[in-house]
Amino acid sequence: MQVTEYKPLIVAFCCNWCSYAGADLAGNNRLAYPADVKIIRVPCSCRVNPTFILRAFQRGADGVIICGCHPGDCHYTSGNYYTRRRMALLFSMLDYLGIERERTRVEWVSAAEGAKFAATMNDFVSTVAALGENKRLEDLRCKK
Amino acid sequence: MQRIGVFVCHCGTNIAGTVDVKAVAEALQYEPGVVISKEYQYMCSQAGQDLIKEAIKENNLTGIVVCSCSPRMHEATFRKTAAAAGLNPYMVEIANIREQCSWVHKDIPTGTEKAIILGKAAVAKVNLNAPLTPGESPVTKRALVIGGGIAGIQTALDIADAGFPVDIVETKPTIGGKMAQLDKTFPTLDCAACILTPKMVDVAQNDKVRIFSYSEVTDVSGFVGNFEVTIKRRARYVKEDICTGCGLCTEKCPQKKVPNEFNLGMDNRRAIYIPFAQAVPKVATIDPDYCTMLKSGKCGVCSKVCTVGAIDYQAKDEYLTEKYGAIVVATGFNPISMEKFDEFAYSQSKDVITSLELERLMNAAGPTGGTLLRPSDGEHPHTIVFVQCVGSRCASCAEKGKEYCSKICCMYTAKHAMLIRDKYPDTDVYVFYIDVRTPGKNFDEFYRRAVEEYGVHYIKGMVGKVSPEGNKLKVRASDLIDGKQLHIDADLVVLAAAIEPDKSARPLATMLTASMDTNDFFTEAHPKLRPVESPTAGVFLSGACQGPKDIPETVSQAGAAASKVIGLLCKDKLTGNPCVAHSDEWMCNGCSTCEKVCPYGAITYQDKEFRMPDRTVKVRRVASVNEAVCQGCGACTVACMSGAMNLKGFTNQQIMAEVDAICK
Amino acid sequence: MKVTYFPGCTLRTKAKDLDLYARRSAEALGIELCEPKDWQCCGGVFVSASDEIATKLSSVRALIDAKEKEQPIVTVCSACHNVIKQTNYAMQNDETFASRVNAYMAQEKNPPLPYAGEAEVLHFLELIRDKVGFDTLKAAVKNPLTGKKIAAYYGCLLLRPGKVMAFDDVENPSIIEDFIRALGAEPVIYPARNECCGGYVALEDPASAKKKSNAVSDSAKNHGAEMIVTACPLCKYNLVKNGSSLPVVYFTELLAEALGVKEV
Amino acid sequence: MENKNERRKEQILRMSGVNPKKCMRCGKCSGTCPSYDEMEYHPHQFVSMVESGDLEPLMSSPSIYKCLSCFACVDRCPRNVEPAKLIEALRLTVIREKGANHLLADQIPALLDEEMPQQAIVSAMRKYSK
Repeated sequence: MQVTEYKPLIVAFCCNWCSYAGADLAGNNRLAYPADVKIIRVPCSCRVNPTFILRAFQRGADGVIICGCHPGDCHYTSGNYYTRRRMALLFSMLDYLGIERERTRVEWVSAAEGAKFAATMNDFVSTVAALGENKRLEDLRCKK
Repeated sequence: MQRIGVFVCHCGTNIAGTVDVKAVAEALQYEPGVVISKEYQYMCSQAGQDLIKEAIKENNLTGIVVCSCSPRMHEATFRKTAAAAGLNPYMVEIANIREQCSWVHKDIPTGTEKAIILGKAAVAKVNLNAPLTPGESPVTKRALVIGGGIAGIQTALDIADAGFPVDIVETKPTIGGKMAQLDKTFPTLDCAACILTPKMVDVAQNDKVRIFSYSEVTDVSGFVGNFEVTIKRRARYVKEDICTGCGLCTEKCPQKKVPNEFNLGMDNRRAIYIPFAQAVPKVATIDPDYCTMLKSGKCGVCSKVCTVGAIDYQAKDEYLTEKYGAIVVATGFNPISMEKFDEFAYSQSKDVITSLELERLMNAAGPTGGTLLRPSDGEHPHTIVFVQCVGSRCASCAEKGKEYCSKICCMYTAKHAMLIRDKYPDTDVYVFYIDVRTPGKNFDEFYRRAVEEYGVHYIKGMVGKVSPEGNKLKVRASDLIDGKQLHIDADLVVLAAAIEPDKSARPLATMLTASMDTNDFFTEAHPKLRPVESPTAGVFLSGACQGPKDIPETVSQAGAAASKVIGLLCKDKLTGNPCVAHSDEWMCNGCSTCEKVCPYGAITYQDKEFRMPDRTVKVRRVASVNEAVCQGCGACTVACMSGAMNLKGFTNQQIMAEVDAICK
Repeated sequence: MKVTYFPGCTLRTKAKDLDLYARRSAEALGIELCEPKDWQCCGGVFVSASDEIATKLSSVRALIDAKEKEQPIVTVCSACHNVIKQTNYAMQNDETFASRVNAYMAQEKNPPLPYAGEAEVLHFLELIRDKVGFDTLKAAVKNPLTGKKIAAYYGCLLLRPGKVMAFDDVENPSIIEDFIRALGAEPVIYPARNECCGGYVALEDPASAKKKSNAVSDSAKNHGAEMIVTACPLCKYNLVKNGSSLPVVYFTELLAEALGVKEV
Repeated sequence: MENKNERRKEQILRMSGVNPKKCMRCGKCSGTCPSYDEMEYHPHQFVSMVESGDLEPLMSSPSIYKCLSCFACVDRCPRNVEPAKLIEALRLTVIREKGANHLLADQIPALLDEEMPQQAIVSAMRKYSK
């Protein structure tokens, strides 16, 4: 058996108006973060259905992070407030299921915060990497 | 099954430096649905775009994936390219392999591996894309301006000037707003009436503008380009089209003891009145709360003296419904109540007044004919104390006043102090301030003039208590620079009361589904880049309803709002964003959850008939999305418990497919 | 109506009038005053530091007594009212403080249930305003004090801190004026009515206290008052000792007089 | 030394529940204070000096005994800073730390007169002694 360095798989949902632009800015400024992070663009953080997160875990993701505009700055005025409340509920359910609380996170990153985006991702990846592989929800039948 | 083309861009070495683009193109070639996969130096160049167009035509592609820079950069470009080749522009997906891949990763294997995964996610998504067509809706070429102060007047004039009809709805019997009550304006000291009243006349004479005074908006439905608004025209008991405004009735009316709101209750008017000489429309109004005829049926003096027969005691409120393409909110502000600040003895002494009251006391048309006299005894005040920031800049936890700076007080107080020292040089004027805030053209110079040329005593510190003793107001205050407590025997104390949005704003915002902040100021669509638009399409903001503003700022914002309205009304049709929510009516259970989370009021319910498999017909309440109003945030899609609500362009299935592709 | 009545130590010694007339008036108004068993001095001042526990326990004991009897706790002395009301507020709003207090209370001989500020704390004036009603009081008046010009002196303790005491408008109160009107007299409004008499520095700095007291009595006099009415023994002492030119009386004395129960 | 001062400041802020950073330096507390003239340091200075950690001068000043605890500054402060609670916390700190009762029980009889209510004595003990 070959031993390879453990690489976590991270799914990041970024809202189109702030966080996705913040991620772009991190790129513009060449601020590195691990390639383990894969970004999915959504119009607003409130578009993220809890089932997407469950699906990601089922398929073997090790961590899921949702990034949106700062409270009060939502392009759609109140979307991120919904996100905050929904995710609080989801996270407590995940906790109940035994998924470590550190595997999920909601962060507010504005379009001007490229550095914050990179720092957040670095921190999240190392946190998740420390936890190791997420096996609690992984369903091997989903792996093709 | 889609026929998908993948186009991988080198972006010179920007991408190719850290991503093996050839390997990416090859890897994606075998993804489901992909029929062709190519790479090229610069996909966004003319040659690159031509390459895409040709590939679409040659291979009958139904969708394309471009692996390139951020979609925020070139999504629009590639959509146009696709459209030019006859493909629906929404069949294009971008894999961001520059900003979110090559630029943030260092070595080629890592970059390439991630680029392939991002490309696969985009392919997976495009497999589920469907052609989208933006909806179109017509535009009613008429604007509504709510509020007839300087903001509303300026907006209406500018819109009318561009040739569009405008209606102004004003709750008071006359337009003019707060500016009509002011004496002079800073920093030029022109007389407010001299610059406002010509505009009021302009607006009255403009045949594109209708003024509904003494009226209010009671209902709004529809959406951008197609609002339907109900306006309540309150009964004024005087026929507006007949009354000549001669004023005879207002002189003969025997009910003389009605507090005159135009002079802030500092003198009285009659029960039938014209608020001020230059009122527009210049017609009388009967105040039903005080008119003896209306209350007891005994009097009728005004009717007897009216030479044209304009009085109509039987008048009733009337409602009219109009269609508008755009709505401008210009509901303005009011000074806050001084009730919670009685350490300044506002309710205990007539000689403690607000700055707006001082404006009336200095105005030639005011209760004292322009001579500054104490309200209590009509004496000339010799020592006047101004208190700044009364109710402004209060901590929210202090549970009184407002958290924000009211912005206009520093300047109008400098104006008042200067005018008083100019007209009555024997007067001592003290201004207690926390900070003097004068950002604005010629503003600081103006304030310095008050200090240096007019000898106004500016004292850094705050008044703690005002005690009416005898005919003096004992003022106890701190002087922070000299480090002492001052005791001043003042004749008049003027409070710079914080300003707040008009009370009508909150219910109006609900009707318009326009958002407000916690202080009831209307929120702008973007604080920097879209300052005169509400996040609700077709609703625009003018003047102090959006935040504290002085006159020059209000006028410029009014003009800006007008230009936005004109830009909208110029269009014959509006094209929407096709990425909007859509409800599957067979799945919807009519629970109303989506309606509650929608920030735009885009979701309504209707009863629909469904033909069941057993040939019976079932009627059910289902959600329906107004595509012209929906902005596509997707809040409803997650709130929907039955899974009926979906977002076009970002469907549950598409996002799941991306998740799956990434987590493979 | 039965209420828990906390007289306070001063009412047992120097301010016997305040107490006596309160009892007679209450009886005339059909209110039964039930004294808590073994009540202790409230301490005279609420120490605002949140880590001061022991000094507030006597108030808590009185509050628990009222809670157990399901009665409001009523005081006539401004200082007792202030201390008890602030203690109750802290029990409601400061969790750390409340848990520490309850830990102390659990050591008592018959430990009570944990207390969380359930009792209603009323000043005698509030009792009249909110439970009896000034109209009822007016109807009960036998000897209206017609023609008397009376200055209400609130001082600090009844009103401040306004958020906690919630007694009346802090800067423009009206309860004692309404009370005076109900008794048939004429209230005199003067700006110093909510200023401090300097009571707490009467020992420490008598000159300072004199200055403050005189400002109050002078202001009342300048506004045409014939007497000053107060609810606080310390205010009364200060005003009188420092040479108030106006007589200073307790509100309960006026009340008893108007109700015709002053002399029995 | 530095650390002790920091700890002391933290303790004072915790006891009083005051956050001096909320102060906007308007001076209304000092404008309203009836004991201003008796004080060496005034309410607004208490707030800003505690904020900057300048505790020694305040703790050794007689000003801490001049506050009437009338709470006018607390009610009138537009920022809800509550200077009177800060002054009280400083006074308690002095009394607790130094064991230096400002008022000793045996001093009291000399200060008393016939009429003085218990309240004054009890509260003076509370305010000025441990």
